[in-house]
Amino acid sequence: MEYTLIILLLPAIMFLFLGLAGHKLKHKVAGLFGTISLGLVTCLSYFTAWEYFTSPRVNGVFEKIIPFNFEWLSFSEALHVDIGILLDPISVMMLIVISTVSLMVHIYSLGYMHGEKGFQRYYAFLSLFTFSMLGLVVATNIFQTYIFWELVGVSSYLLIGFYYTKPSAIAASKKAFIVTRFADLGFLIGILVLSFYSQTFSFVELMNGSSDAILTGAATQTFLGIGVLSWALGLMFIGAAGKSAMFPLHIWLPDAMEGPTPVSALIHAATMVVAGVYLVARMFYLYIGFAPGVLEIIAIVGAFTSLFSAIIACVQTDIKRVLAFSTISQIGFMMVALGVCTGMDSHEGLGYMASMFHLFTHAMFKALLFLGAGSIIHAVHSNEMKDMGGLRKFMPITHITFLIACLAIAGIPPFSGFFSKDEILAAAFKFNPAMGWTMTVIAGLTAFYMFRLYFNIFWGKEAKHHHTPHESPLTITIPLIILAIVTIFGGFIPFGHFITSDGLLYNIHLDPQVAITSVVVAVLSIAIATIFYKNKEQKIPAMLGEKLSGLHKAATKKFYIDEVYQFITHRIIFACISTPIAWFDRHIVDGFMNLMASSTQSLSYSIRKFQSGHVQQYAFVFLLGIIFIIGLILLVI
Amino acid sequence: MEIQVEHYLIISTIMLCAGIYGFLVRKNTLAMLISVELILNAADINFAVFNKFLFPNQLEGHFFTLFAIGIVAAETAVAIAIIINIYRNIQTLNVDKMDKLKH
Amino acid sequence: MNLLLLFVLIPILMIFCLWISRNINQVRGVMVAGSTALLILSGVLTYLYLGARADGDTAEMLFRSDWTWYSSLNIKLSLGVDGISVAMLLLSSVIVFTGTFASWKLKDQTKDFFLWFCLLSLGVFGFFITIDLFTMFMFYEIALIPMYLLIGHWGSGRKEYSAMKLTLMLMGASALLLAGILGIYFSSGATTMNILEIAQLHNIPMNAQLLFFPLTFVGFGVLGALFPFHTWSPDGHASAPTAVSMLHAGVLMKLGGYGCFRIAMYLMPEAANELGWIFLILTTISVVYGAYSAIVQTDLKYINAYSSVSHCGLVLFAILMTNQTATTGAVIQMLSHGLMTALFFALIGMIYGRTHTRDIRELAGLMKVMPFLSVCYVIAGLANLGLPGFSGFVAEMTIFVGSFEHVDLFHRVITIIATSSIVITAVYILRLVGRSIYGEVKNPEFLKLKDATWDERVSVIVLVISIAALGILPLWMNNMIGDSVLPIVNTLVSR
Amino acid sequence: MDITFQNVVFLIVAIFITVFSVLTVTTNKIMRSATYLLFVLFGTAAIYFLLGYTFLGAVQIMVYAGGIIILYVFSILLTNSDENINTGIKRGKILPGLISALAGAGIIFFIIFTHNFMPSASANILQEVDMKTIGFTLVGGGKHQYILPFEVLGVLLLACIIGGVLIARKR
Repeated sequence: MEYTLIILLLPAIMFLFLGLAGHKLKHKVAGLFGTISLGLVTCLSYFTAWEYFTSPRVNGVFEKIIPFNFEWLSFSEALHVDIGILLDPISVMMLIVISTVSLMVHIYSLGYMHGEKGFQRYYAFLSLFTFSMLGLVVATNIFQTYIFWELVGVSSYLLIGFYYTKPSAIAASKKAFIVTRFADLGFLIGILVLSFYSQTFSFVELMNGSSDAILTGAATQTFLGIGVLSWALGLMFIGAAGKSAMFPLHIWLPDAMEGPTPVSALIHAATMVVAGVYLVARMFYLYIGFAPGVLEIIAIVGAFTSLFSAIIACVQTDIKRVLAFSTISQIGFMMVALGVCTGMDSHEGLGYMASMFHLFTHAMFKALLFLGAGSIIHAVHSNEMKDMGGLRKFMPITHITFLIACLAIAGIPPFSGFFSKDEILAAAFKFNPAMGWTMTVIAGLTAFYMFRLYFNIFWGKEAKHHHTPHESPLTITIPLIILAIVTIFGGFIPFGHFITSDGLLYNIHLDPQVAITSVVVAVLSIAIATIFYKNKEQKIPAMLGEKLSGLHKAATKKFYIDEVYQFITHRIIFACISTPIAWFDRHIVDGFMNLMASSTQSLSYSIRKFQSGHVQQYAFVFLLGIIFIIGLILLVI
Repeated sequence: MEIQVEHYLIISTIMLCAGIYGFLVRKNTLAMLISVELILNAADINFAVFNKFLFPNQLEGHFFTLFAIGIVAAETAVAIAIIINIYRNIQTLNVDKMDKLKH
Repeated sequence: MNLLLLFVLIPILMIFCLWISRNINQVRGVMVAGSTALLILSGVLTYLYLGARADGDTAEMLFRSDWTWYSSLNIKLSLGVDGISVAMLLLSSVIVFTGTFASWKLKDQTKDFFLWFCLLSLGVFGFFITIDLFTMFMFYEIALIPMYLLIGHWGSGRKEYSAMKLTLMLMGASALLLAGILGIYFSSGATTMNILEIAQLHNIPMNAQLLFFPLTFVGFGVLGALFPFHTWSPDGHASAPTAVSMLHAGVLMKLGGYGCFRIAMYLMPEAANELGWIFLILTTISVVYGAYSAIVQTDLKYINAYSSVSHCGLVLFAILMTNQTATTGAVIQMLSHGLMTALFFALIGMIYGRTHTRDIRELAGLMKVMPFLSVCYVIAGLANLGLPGFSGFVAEMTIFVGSFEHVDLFHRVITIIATSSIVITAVYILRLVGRSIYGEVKNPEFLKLKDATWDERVSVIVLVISIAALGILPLWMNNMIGDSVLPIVNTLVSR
Repeated sequence: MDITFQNVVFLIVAIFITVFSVLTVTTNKIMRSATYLLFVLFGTAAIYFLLGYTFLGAVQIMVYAGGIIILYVFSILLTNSDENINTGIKRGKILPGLISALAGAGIIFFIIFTHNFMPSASANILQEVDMKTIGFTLVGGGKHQYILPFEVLGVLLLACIIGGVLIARKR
């Protein structure tokens, strides 16, 4: 399956081509170049998936295939960084997700970004992102993951800051990069610690049991009372949390909505932000085997983040931000699913499958939601709910597809979200009923805020528009329709046949109790949302907002997390560390050097006084000298 | 008691020290030069005295004094020329103010 | 005739040709011809070196030859290179080449400028090709003197102050160095100044080592911006003209790391092991401290200078780790930092030449007016913060992985502290890029400015390509350096 | 000390020289200073006469008293200004001057009185040196003869004259 190399190389070449020669091309040509090459990549990805999943299982599991691998950099005999392609069920699944969403976004952008300055640059960056994301998921070793991890970070930075003259976009891009970079530091240290003990970067060597002996030995060693492997994996989770916007590193994601909407759909909803989940899934074997404690932390962080951002999502008015918080919440679901696993086999590791399943369906319906939101923004030129309302008449296709996505995320059967979410809830209940109920409540909240969004956009009071909103062009609606279809039918994919924690075949069966509970909760939430927001006058929410003004205000301000960060970075790091250090450097260290110079100088000045130019003084000193010497001679003799 | 070497030497020493004192304390350059004459004279006397008392059959001290007088004349001529020149330029003979070269 | 001798002869020839050249075109012609010749020469050298290694020549130094030039002390012009020197020569010739183009438009006494510039490069090249302590020291001094004139005359801002400060501090360092070198020479009982032979002899007594190792290390460390002797660097770089900043930060600062490794640690391994931890702490401070200082600077050159302190600190940090991986990383970091910082200074010089300010509070929206320079600036920034695909990533990762492989917990803990600098680096780079490159143009004067001219493009593109090449295909360089650091590291580990 | 003519003359000359030496350097008026110097020079000539070096005394009077003092007087008059005429002595300088002068005197006196001079037996103070001897010695080319220093002195004087003229002439 060497052709998979093309999947990786094509976007890279396209990036270089569009980046270097793009400004000489016409907009349309550049866009078509990008889209066609990505179409090719998508076809190859599907072909790969087909070939991979139809190949015979060995011992009941799909084999890990490394069709291509070369040594890129060598640190020592054991530690060398390879760049290669590792095909296993989750990476193949990710190939499909990435290429599909990316293709949709490429097509969509042809219409959405039409006439923008820097159109070629946009496509170049998209190609760069696609390349890095693909490189990330097919990584054969953890260091390759890290390399592409950084690259997706930078492509995200570049794309968020696409409108580089807009101060908010600049700030957002900077924030996104720095927060994730901070998290990456954790990831890097995690890699260092892990590789120090395991003496290998390779996933295959880490996972196939050959390193177990070493790792078991390492697991007994502790640092500050915690096992070194728990440190390593915990630090890696910090990296994952940064990319996947887990609390408290989530602050960059809502701001990242400053980028073009298709970018938000691709990077900040469907692919890059789930890289953290992917990473944990990738290292799942190690988490389960050597650091189950870390998994519990992951579950708790995931659940908290999920709840937290769901609450915030209920009060935001910028539609993209609502979606952003919803994304954070959904990623929280995936993290919870991974965290609640207690073993490798299909039942204890149900969450693993559920998480990957949800990753897949979520990528589709969230991309759909974002692209739909983009279509709406394209029509009304605003992100704010108050500028919308009653759009269902003007934008039927957008309306229907958006509704489908809302139903999916709310967990209404038979849409895809229902199935994946149900598996997660089942896993959570199995782990701990409290966790299960929490997640169910969050699922209800999800349904509520999504329908709040939906009603505010498409129903309710019509806002005054400069010109009548109209349905978007075909380049925009076609991706919407395609994604809607996937969203409708995606749930029926027998996911357990492809991906499970132990690789063995597993038939998904719905737990009726969990399913009914979640559907009931979802329907109730939708009903509440309908009552609240469908009418033109939204009296109840206004009243509730007044009653709970404290909570409401805190939620609107995103619980002041941004302010805390602002305080830490500006007041503490800038004002209390950097400025004093810079001052210290200029005045103490440099001052010391200057002091040495100036004291030498003043010493010279004081010595220079002897050379006063006054003859009499010289004569006096001279005489004294002679008298002294003669006196000395006389004394000696 | 005969007049001995020492007596002459006492005179020349007093002269020398007066010259030294004058050289160190006078402000006027010419006055300093005059003090220098005293010093040189003291030396001259010593030459003559040593020659006379210690080596009466030779004339080294005598001639040394002779040449010294000649050289002093030359020195004085040049020094005065310089001093006058300085005076023309800075309108003073105060030695404390002659420190332009320092800067 | 030794091929290496050409590295000294070509600059001498260039100086002579510059001296007799009559107008600016001849000067430029000489410079381009000479620097291109040097670039080609270093390429050829690399090729021959790799060829010889591939043929199984395992001598520590290749292309050896000796000429005695001061027989009573047995001082020789001993030539010889290993992978580290070859890498450094490659770096130097790239920077001399690009520096020539970066100062293409220099108006003021062009001929004299390039004369001194050639003398500077003569010193640098000479330092890297020789392995005789005294001759190395001599070339080091040759490289220092022109620096004073170049900064003092062609600089900007507080140039006299900076030139004086830089020269005095480096001269002070070289005094320590001279003491150290003489100490090595006399206490080793050798009758030669040849590094290899002294290392072979290895009989410097421990108490002498404990005295002379700090002298030598600090002597070179000042040049490598070791905390707290780094303060010449911000002032010096800020005032120096473009090409000089490039050559200075790009190459001359590498002399420090190179010397620390090749002379101080190689010849006095016991003391290096004994006292290493002190310097390790100092370098860790350099790394973190430089990065933090850079956050609040407002002058582009100061930001870059502090960033250099941080990155050069990493070089010294890594060589003190005394293992092959980290040391290889240190050498790659030297290369990488040399190229990146040269690129930075070149771009800053070009931007300053147009806007006449380096204050990031006044610059804004440069992307609109000079897209080429701005894009390259962003690339340089991303390379600096260690983006994969550029050399900085390779270097830093090699250093971190190597350092973390150290068995001692102390070393691993300070590695983690040093690692944190990559976040801070991101902060100041992005702050800088966000403020000055992105955004709307604030000053209407800037709208009239033109983008880069062809000569500037040559300089910038060559550097960007070098950085990317090293970042994308690092393995050959990694192997070349890794083989060469091995003998030295073995000396350090076994003793 | 016996009161011989010699001794009396010597005593007078000694007191004369001592007094005027001191006066030369202590008087405030430069003109007086020059005059006192003249007296000192005369005293010195008298010493030469006492020693029997009459030629030397004559030269002393001619060159010093006749030539150099005149030079001084002229230059004093040339540089005539209030500040220069009344060149007071700076207070701060007196102490170092006195110290070094007295210390010097102390040391010299110490040496004079502790050193045992051994006057030659054939020393006869009254014996004059005749002019013929002086003339032959001065321009003779043999041993203990001084033609060469004489010529050199001549050249030196020439150089000084030229130099003096060059320096002092108005530009």
